[in-house]
Amino acid sequence: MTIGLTHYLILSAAMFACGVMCMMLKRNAVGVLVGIELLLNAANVNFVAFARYRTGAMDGQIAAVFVILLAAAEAAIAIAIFMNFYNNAATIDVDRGATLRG
Amino acid sequence: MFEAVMFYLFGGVALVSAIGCVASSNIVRVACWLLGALGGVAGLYFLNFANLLGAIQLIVYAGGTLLLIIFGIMLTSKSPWITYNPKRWEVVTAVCVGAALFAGTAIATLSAGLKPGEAPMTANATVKQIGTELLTSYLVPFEAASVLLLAVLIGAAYLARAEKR
Amino acid sequence: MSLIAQSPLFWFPDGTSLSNLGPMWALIGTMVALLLAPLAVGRGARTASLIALIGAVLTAAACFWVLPRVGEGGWAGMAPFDRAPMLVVDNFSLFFTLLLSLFLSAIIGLWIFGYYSPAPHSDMHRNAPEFFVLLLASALGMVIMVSTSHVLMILIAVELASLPSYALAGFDKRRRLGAEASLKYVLFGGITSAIMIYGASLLYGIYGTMDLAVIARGMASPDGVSVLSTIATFALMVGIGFKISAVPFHFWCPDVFEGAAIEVTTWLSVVSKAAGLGLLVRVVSMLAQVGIEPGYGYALATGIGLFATLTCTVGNLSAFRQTNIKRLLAYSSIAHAGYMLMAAAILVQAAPDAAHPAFSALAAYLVVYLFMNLGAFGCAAMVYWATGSESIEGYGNLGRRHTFLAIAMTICLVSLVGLPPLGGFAAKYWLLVNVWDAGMIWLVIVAVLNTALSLYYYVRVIRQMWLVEDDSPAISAPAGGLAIVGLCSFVILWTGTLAIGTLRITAEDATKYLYLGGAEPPAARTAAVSDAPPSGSPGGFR
Amino acid sequence: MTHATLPWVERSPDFWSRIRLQAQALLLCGGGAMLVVAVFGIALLIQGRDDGVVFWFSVPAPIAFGALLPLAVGALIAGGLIRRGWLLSLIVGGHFIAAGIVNYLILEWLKFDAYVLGILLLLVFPALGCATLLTGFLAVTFYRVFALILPRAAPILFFGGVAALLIVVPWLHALLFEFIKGLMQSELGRNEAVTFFGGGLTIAELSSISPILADRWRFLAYLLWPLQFDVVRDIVCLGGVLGFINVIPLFTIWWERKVSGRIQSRLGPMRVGGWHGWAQSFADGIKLIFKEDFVPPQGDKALFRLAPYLTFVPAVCAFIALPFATLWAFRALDVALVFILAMLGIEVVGVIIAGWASNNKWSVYGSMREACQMVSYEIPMGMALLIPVMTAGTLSLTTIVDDAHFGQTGGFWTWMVFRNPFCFAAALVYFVASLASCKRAPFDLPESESELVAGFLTEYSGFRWCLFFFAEYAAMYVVCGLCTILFFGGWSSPLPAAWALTSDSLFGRAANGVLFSGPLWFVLKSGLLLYVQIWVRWTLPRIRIDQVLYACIQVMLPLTMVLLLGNTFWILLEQQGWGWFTALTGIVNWALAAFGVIVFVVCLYWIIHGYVNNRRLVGTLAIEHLPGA
Repeated sequence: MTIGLTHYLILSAAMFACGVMCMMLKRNAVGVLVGIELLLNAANVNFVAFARYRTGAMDGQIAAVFVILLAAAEAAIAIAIFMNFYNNAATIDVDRGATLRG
Repeated sequence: MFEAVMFYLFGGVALVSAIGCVASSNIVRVACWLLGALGGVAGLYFLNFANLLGAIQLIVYAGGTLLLIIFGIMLTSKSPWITYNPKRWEVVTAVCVGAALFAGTAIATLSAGLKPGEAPMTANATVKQIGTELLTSYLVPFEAASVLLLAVLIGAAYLARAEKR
Repeated sequence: MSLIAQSPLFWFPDGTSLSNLGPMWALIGTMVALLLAPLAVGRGARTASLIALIGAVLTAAACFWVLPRVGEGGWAGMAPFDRAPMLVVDNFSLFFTLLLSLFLSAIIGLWIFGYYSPAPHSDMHRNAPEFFVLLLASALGMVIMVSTSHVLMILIAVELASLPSYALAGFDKRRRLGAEASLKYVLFGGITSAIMIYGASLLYGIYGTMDLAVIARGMASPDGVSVLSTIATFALMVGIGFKISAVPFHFWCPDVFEGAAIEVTTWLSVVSKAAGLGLLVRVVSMLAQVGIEPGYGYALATGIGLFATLTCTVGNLSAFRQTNIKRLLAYSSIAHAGYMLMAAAILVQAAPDAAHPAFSALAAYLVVYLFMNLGAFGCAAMVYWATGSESIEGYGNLGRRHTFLAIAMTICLVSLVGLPPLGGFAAKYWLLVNVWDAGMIWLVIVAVLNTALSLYYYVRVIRQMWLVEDDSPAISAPAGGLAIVGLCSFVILWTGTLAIGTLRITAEDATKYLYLGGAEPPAARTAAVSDAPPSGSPGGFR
Repeated sequence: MTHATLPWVERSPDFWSRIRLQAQALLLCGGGAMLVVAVFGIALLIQGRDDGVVFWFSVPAPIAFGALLPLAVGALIAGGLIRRGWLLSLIVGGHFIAAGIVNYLILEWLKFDAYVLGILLLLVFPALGCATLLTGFLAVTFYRVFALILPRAAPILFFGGVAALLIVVPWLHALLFEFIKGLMQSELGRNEAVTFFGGGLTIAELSSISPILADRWRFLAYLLWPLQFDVVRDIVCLGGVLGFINVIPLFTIWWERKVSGRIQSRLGPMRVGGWHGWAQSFADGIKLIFKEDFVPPQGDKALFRLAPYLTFVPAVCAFIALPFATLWAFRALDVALVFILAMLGIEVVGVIIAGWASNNKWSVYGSMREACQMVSYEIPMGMALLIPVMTAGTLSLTTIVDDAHFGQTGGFWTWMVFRNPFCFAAALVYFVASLASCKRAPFDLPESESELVAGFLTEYSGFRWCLFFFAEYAAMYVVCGLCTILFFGGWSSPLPAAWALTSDSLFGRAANGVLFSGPLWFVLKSGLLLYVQIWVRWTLPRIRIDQVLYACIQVMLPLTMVLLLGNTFWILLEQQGWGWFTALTGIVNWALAAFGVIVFVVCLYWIIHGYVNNRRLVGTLAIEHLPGA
């Protein structure tokens, strides 16, 4: 019953797979963004678990702090862009964004 | 023992919520499931001696980013039900890809045989330690991140600002 | 300063380190000036563009100022105490920074000429301070990309380069195409950077550090490479592949190029690739320098070679049926990314010493590519300002309507094909010779075949300009813009003929001393380090 | 509403007296039976141990009874003597069987002493049951007397009980848990974990510490034994937290209605419960629970049901990290402040989801406003809180109050709010921002009744509506508590802790706990701030949403930035240890403290003056003959 590094890595792999599936199955741009957030969380679980079990140093936690920051920044700009697109096209269905082709 | 219980609890919450994100077709529910996933992961941080990180996850991710996402959903939907039911072949493809990714990463992880390090962390990372690291070893990324935030602030504010037409 | 120094928990970089980051300070200072200027003198577009231009020129000047401080064979970094350097300033990074800042000045010049052209003003002109802040922020991100060897810094730099670019792509809020371009850009970018971050987390776990030099040493050690570390490396490469729009991470590229304003397109077409390649070269050469296991090295080289093949072939084939000049140039830039990736492929098998000729070949190629693309996009921009059209049809009989523009465009396009006696040929030839020497003959064959393929669609544009009858009226172009494209054409001609030697020497100089993590810090730095207390010492802060 | 829906209205007095007789009989019989069992238990206690008897009584007997009961009832039904009761007998029998199995597990698995278990089963529980049932019998018999006494005694009992709880529970906590913790750290507790939950003390070891525990009173050891587990402590504390969260809204809502009534020259609730309508909130709660449980048919039903919990649970979680006194915290996290802010932030998600799931235009408007307002005001709020954190150098809420060097225990002039001008300004900024973050007036845009028909609450009714209010008042208390801890000295009294009695006797410690620090002070100060929130709500008009956002982004945000910078430089100068600056700090400190005292005294004077001279309500609407007026 001892919880080790592997448990966390398997969990993070599962969350990673969920994030990828989420991105594949959603047509709403926000859904894709949620998939990205899941991926980043999976990465953060990795960082924290490695920091605890393997390096024993603070690096992993700090990297996770930065990843959270990057995620927030990315979400902010993405939501702004979605709103901009919505103002122009009245939808954020990714498939409708097909004016640009070729 | 306690740790195992808590791991399965928080990990289970995170995983079930992640699967919920994938499975629900309504985008608002997806956002709600994301809240569960974020909370579960925050719990895992608390379990892994990363108290400050867990609190940051809750305040920035769950309290800020998620709110932004919900806000975005509300502002970009004219009708309240923005649902999408994927077609069957899409579901099959996605599940196959997901399963392959999971299996691949998991097998690679298991076969890599990562051993615990010589000095695993045994105590909570205090706020002071993390602050010290941020202002010494990680000063440069810290400052670069501040520039990033400034740029994002300006970009997002500009794009989202209502234009007087 | 003395107040801060009294607290042992603070690390404050010494003056040498700080001044070595001159170009970055110039960029950040310009951003701040741009943000503060509206408070003092109002949101004038002219003021903003002037400030931005001065900032870009200052950045370039700062590169020359820092260059002698780095010194022979040295590097300078931002390394607190005894930790790995977060930022590395060496000849290589200064060379890229210089390229970037020159290009930045040219883009700002293009913006200014667009502002004074008869074409109607867009959001980009009305909101100049925001536009330039975003442009400079993405430039700063790219500068950091080429001057770091730390995984965390790479992540932040890639995001810093990308996020403002997403906003720039959709900067014109009333154009649906721009909005759509930025939507696609942000989604692709978000996905690839998330995968990259996941890969970074795995790399950190496997090798216990985020310093690339140590990771490379770890990979070189026995049993250092596992399936997991391969996955992690690949995931990290996904993010870089996105920046250089390597196939299959290129989907954003044509759409964004078409949807964004032409100044932004020009910016993204060159610097995004240049910075990505600079980063890739640094990563790959670090692996190469510590003597990676031959089998793995061979596999990695073949893998990158395959990506290069795929990239240039897909790019060229897709360019065939394009009717929009920006889209055509987008696919052309994908194809060129493929050629440049070949240099990265041979670097894996490079000699342990850093001064591999592939570095200089790549650097020379980038210089020439910068001028070719700037010239081609500049011509396209001027045609767009005059006619409001971006389609190839609009180039009918350009030779009569504006002879100088048509000549410049022809030179740039021929150089993009890679025909003698132009710079494009010289650079490509040199690159392919190196690939041949490294024994990857199949890559040379691929490159030559692709050059032949690409001839078709470039010639289509040239034919449209010179051979197609069109009675559209003559067009006018701003003199400054013409000066820029004229300069570009001249440089292309010059580097292809008289200045081949100069190009080569410059490129070799630029890449002679590359920080690979093995070198000791210069004496000045070591002295500064010894003064500072060690990290984590019990602090007296409150 | 017709009489048909209220059947009891038509019952005759005869019927009610019959019911009363039956109840009396049932209660008396039950109580008597329990009494007999308890007497049997006493006999067992006096007679000495007999494991066999206890075992037979606690394991086979209940199981056999549980198995036989349904059979017997079945036989009676088959014989036609009774018609119903089959299901009931199954349930009751199942309970008996389960009780037998649990007893067996307690005896075998936890290795409990059969004798002690017997005392528990045969003496303690029956005695408790007997007392309850006989009290019930007395209540039913003498209900006229109780009806006279209860309304007058109840408020005193209620508030006195709460106050007593706040003194007694910390004491019990300190005495029992600290005692056990001491044992755990001594030689005695250095064992391997003895059970699933950890813990290092066995019954035998516990019994060995005192001759009293070793012999006849050994069951005391069994009562002490569970206290060594963190889980038990957590459950006790969680019970306390939940109880407190239940009490806060009940009390505050009543208080708010009284205050608003007085401010508007009326009386507020006066009838329910007798004394100034003190039980009005209870009555409202009961009413709400029985209201129709409405879910909008076009809305997202699952999210509609989920939203109140998404709001309520974070508000409860905030109490996890909120300390009431030095040792009186559920978890003394080192990142308590960030955690509490995070919980206040997550609470908003529930509100937004509520507005969304209601499928109502006004609700969505309300939740959008909430999102805007929260996201904006979190920034000045967090930055204002950073100022005391910087001054103290820690995020841990207990350390901020209790630290020997920079804590706030040295009298009211050492409270953070009086430290320097920046802290003083930060306290004001924080208070305003906290009003906004709790969506309290004048920032109650999300639920503005006049324009949005209660905003996100429009579609809610009954228990779910109730939960939102619990969450809101809990959040109000949390922000006031944070303000108290960070700016107003937390649980320390205005007197310096150095003046505390040095005696270590029980009396001395009790006096110190009440006079110089303790949860009572904390609750008092937070309650005072809560009163200010209510006062502000009924004084200021609601402002527009654009004014709300303007105030945040263009006024408060720059202001907090200036304060943050100023405070930084103040601290840096303080660290230099220059004489003139120390003197300046002292002067500023005393000036601010004097100002605070003057404000407090003036307010007090106003209150007393108003109470003495202006007791009667004024104007044509005043009704002077109502009780309490």
